Amino acid sequence: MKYVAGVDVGSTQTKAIIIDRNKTIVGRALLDMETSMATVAQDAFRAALENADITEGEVLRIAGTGYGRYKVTFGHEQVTEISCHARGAIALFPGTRTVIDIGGQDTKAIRVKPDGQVGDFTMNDKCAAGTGRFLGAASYALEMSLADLGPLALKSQNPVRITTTCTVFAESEIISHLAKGLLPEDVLMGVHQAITSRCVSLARRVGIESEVTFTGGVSRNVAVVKLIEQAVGAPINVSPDAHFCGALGAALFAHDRAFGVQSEDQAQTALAAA
Amino acid sequence: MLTRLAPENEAELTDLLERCHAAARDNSVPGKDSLPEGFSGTIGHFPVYFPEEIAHAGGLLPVNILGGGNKLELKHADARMGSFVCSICRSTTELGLNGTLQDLTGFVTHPICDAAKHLAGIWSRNLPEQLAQILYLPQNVNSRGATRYIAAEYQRLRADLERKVGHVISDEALRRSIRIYNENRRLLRELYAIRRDEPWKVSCAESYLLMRAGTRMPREEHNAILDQAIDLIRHRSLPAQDKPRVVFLGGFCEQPPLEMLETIDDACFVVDDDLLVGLRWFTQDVPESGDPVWALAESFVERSAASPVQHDERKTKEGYLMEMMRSSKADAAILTAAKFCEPGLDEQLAWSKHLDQAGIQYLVLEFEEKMTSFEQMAMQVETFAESLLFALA
Amino acid sequence: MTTEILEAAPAGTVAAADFDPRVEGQRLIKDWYAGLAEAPRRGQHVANVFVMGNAVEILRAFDFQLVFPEINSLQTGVRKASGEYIRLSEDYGMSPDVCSYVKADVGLMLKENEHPVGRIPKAHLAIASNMCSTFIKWAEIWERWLKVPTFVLDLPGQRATNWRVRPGDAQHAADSRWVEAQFRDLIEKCEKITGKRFDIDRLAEVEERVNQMVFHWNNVMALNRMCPAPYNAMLDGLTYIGIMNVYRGAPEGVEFMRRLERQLKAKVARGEGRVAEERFRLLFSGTPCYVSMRRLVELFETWGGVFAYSDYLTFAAGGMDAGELVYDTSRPLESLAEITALAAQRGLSNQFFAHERLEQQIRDYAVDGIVFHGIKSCRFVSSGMADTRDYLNKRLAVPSLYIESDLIDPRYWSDAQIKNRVDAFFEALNQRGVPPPGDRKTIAAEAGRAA
Amino acid sequence: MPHVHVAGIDIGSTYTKAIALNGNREVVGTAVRRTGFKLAQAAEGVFEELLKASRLERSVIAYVAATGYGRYTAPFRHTQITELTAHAQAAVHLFPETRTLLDIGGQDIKALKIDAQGRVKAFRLNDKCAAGTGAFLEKTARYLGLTTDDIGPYAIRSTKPVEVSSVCAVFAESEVINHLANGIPAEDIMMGAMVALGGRAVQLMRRVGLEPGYMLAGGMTRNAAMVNALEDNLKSKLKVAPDGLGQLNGALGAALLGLRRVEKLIAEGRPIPPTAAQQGQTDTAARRRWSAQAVKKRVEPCTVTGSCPVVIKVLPQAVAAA
Ligand SMILES: Nc1ncnc2c1ncn2[C@@H]1O[C@H](COP(=O)(O)OP(=O)(O)O)[C@@H](O)[C@H]1O
Ligand SMILES: Nc1ncnc2c1ncn2[C@@H]1O[C@H](COP(=O)(O)OP(=O)(O)O)[C@@H](O)[C@H]1O
Ligand code: SF4
Ligand code: SF4
Ligand code: SF4
Repeated sequence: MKYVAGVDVGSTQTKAIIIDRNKTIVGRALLDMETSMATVAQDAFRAALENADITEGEVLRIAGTGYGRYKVTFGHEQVTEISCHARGAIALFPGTRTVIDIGGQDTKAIRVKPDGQVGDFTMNDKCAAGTGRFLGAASYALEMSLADLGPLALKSQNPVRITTTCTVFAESEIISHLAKGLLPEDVLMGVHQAITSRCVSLARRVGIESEVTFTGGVSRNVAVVKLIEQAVGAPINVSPDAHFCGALGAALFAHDRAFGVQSEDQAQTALAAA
Repeated sequence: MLTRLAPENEAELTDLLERCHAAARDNSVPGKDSLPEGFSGTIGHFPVYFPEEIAHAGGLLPVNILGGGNKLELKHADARMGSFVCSICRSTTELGLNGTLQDLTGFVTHPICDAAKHLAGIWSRNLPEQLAQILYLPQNVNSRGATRYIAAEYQRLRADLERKVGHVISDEALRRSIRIYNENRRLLRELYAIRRDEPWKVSCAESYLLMRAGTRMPREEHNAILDQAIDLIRHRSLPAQDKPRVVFLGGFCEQPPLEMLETIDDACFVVDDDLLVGLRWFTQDVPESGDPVWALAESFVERSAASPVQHDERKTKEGYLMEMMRSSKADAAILTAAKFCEPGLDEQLAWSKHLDQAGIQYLVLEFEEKMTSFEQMAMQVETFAESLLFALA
Repeated sequence: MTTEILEAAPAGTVAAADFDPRVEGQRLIKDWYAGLAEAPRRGQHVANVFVMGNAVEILRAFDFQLVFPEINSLQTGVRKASGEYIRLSEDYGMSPDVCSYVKADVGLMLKENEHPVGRIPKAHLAIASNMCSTFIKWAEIWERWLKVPTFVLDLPGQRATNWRVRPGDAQHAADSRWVEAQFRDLIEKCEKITGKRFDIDRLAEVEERVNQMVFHWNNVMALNRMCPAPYNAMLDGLTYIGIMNVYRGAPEGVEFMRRLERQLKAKVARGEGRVAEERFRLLFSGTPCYVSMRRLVELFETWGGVFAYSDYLTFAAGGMDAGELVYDTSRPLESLAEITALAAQRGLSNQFFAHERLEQQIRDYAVDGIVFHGIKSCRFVSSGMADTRDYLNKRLAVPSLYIESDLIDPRYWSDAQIKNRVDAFFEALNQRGVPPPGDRKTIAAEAGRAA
Repeated sequence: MPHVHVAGIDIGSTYTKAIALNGNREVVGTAVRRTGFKLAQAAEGVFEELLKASRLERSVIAYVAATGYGRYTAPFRHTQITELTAHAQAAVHLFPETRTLLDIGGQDIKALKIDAQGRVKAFRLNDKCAAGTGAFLEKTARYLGLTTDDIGPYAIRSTKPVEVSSVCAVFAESEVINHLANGIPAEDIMMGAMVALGGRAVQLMRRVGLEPGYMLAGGMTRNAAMVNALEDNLKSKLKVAPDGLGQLNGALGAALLGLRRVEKLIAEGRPIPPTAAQQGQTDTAARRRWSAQAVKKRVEPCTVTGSCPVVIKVLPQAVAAA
């Protein structure tokens, strides 16, 4: 069996995914950003090989994406994360019309046309306000793990309003609210609301159309998912593989090159079978 | 007529202010069934100046659209305007898109700056059912043809409004409106005289609320409120505190949050300002006889206040700032500008350079209508007051 | 007279090497700056004017040496010196949020008029129109600081959507009267400053040259409707528009445009395009980022994308391009007022028709995509852009890209981010595929013929 | 009046500092601690530490002046002043020729122009963006695995500072990673971050006007490399208070002003006023705050009905999928 791989070198985490000819995911890997971008891409790819239990020689093509896509020196092609997230999202949810991706440093909204092409997209600019890092700051200030933030926030009855726009200052605003004796869950919910409102307003720039698929690391946060649903007024799609969506999209582009273009319907059945 | 109540009645003043505050907080405009007696619709207009008399005479309630304040969350406007546009333009767009201003009959801007000018086009693209217009008040009032040109522009507006309401706006009606507005301007001058002479009796925030109420109600009603409030304020017995006297400039278009005015009130006496300067645009009465449109046009050229968005060779930036400081006997100035407000920021620099030369102390602040945190600002204002008084020892 | 030069020029084919518009354009700009530095020595009067909505014709009739502060500022950007000028002005106290052209100019004043291309003379008169409100604030700085007498030219724009001012209607007549009244004031002011009498025949002469120049300019723009496009509207076009502005009403300008048109015609006849393989025709909306324009165009051209048109080419000349704007030299002043009033309304003076204009241009130039370039510090061009884009997105099937940077402030250019967006844009364009080249040629040719 | 003691407490966003002076304006003790979550607690804690360090009884301290971002939170204060006024006072006390003062703290930079009496003539604060603050350095350091105390000694080894051009503290982090990936030594990156920060700080100083007589105050004085970077950029020497007093500058200024007040009160034979806590902290509520009542509903709904007017199409399968 021959395989293809996608490696998404993000600003905070590096994701690698391996799929087979039927577009079934056979291996995944997720690594925190280490100091060297070049080796983290390698390491993630190796880890994914291990996870899939295959050898490097069996992988026909590798596509790099993400902020550090040019650091995937062993890759055969580089595709921007915008195209990859769109591609991955459609593969996971064929009805996708809007993709929202919140990563560590950037937030993107992509409008997908009914035929699966990227219609329009926007990204945050020059300021990291409202990105995953905002949550990182919260977890640091509250001394909690990222995974616990969402569930705790959902307990909030009376969210406070976080007004700081700066990711770095958010930390001290959180602290000052806590110092006033406000409940951690209320403060946290405020943080989540701040992120959500910023990313939804970004998404409105491209025009939100249902279905909405949420990808990127922050999609693992239940509170953000819930808040986006409220803002959009409809349920949104979140796959357990949402964090790998960019890598998956890259792998699918590699697949096109390696095996020729197939219809996405076929791909979908293959994925569903996985 | 109103019966005058006991002057020492602070509670009554509080009630009045409460009413004004409620009006100021309300971003929506009255719909068809809640219009005040005698009005058949509303005309929204953007700061700074608009000849409200013309709309008023036609039975259209003039409403000054002053942005959304710091409680409004922008959900749609950010998608329509870049991040580098001032807050009032963005929040006004939001109010249009989210339906708060759907009951407006028309919306008129004036090309005070490029952002405001373009707002009209954005408005008409998104709210095609409203009468969206730009009133081209000239930037060159020093040219001989200016009065004639303004009069023609006003006639055009008058005709457009006549078409909208379905009846003519008579000269008589216009003159009546001018009289009411003259009275309003007189009362506001009186309020400012108290600020100047006995600043401890009325704070800048209170005066602002009283004034702002007029942007959402018929001037007849506003006149009654002002009349009563001024009387009550005169008889207030509050002690004079030891605070520096300052003028506050830069609030001519985007509205500083109330919290900001209160923060300044805490540390200083604001003896004059350019808040809502459009309501006080004429420094003297508009002639109540003769051709009313000409009277308004001529007053614009000959009897108007100054602002950063008006170029007039006769009124230099430093000239009107110094005149304001002189007439209010101010010790210092607080020079503000809204973030991303090109005219305001440019004027602020000119003012501050002049005050440097004149050796007068000033404080530079930048604000946004949507700001919610005032700690840093309080620190700056306190420092400023401390440095002026140096009364710590 | 210029018309004679035109007619006397030999007909026939033009070799590519005959005339290099880029080299020639650069030479003309250099000459012009050399002329500026010389002005005080020649005892010439100097006037500062903006490129949109000015009264260049009147000033030329008075023999003013023209200074275009906007062009000075953009030249600091082109020469990669803008950062220093901007920093100087910010140190002086200017806010980071104001127009960077103004800041570069304040920097220039702080450096005692020492510009990378030479010394800029002090003006005896400044004309600021209200086309961009910042012009007035900018002129006020000279007024205060250098005591330059300032004339504000008020040009009313379109009043509302449902009603477009047309030549000869009542509103246009009223506006023209107002503009004319101001011109008469201006003439008086010029007479006082220069000590010369106004000569109406000189004005007619200048207008005649402008007519010629605009005629060729319209043809030059129309030639880019051809597929492949003979020039890149956002790189080559910038040189052309520079000449359009600086040499408006001067014989050199007419000559440049005439030769440019002939040369581009020949290029079209040979089927030569700006890039080897033109894959995507694009429209650029907004002002260029002068510090990195070459880089930006490179990013597009590596994907085979060429800017066939840019609305900058229209509004940067103050709307002077529209075909029917021909001065009637038998009534020079009236006609000048009429056309100035009309041009002001064409040149993006407000947003009422921005989307209609773009729709038309998309059709005319058969473009595959639009690139909107939002400028951080220029609200004149940028504040309605996002909404226009939103409006067009909902109605047309033309993909668009929105990028943000600045005119000349290098701090706002982030290469990695822009590249990311441009790449993603082309990935999407590639995905949707391009119409076969044959089809595109006919579409473009038809549109071209209409011109 | 050598028996009189006063204290100045500077409750900053990052560190809380305290200083005790005797009647001869001599420092008898200092204390510094992280501010952390609770401002009032930090103030109380630092005061305890101060008493311990200066071996004084609480009752001996006649007057406490609070300053800094949390100046209103210390219940035992007799008065509060802003940190700008305090810094300016201390600056002319330490170096009478100081005219331009720079304070780089954890969350902001302040540039002040002061006169010979220590009066603030003009000042500028940086934008509400972390890119120009001590936090920027701490973030960078955190990424390089350094502690705050290491920053200075580490960076001073740098020979070729690398350019850090990001305007954002967060994006600067990825720039740091990038540089590391390209094999650039950590000290050059750290120094690069300082050069970037120094540039912003000097720009702020220029905006109040560069009048010679420069001084640096705030936590950044503990960072020798940063002082070098600033001096390079300014092309001039910067005065820095000796013995780690730089970070205590604000507290010192507050204490000096407090002492001045006490002297005046004693000279006039007036009693020392009660502390804020004793007064019940209700001194500022003389006038009604109109803005306060509107805060009840924090976020107003989009429309009058509370629904979103921009309707999106909900396709049937979207609901099914969920
Ligand atoms: N278990 C988790 N729960 C919630 N959020 C998470 C979790 N893991 C990661 N994240 C968030 O995801 C972000 C990283 O997302 P990612 O898409 O990998 O970004 P990038 O591509 O920029 O590296 C982190 O900043 C973090 O906030
Ligand atoms: N030992 C140290 N070495 C280097 N830098 C330090 C040291 N201690 C503090 N700092 C710097 O000083 C900053 C805090 O300064 P400070 O003036 O106390 O801030 P604030 O008054 O805002 O709390 C920190 O962000 C840190 O960058
Ligand atoms: S605040 Fe300034 S920029 Fe904004 S609309 Fe008003 S004048 Fe224009
Ligand atoms: S704001 Fe824009 S149009 Fe106006 S002067 Fe500046 S760059 Fe030119
Ligand atoms: S505000 Fe904060 S997140 Fe935004 S650019 Fe500045 S440092 Fe970065």
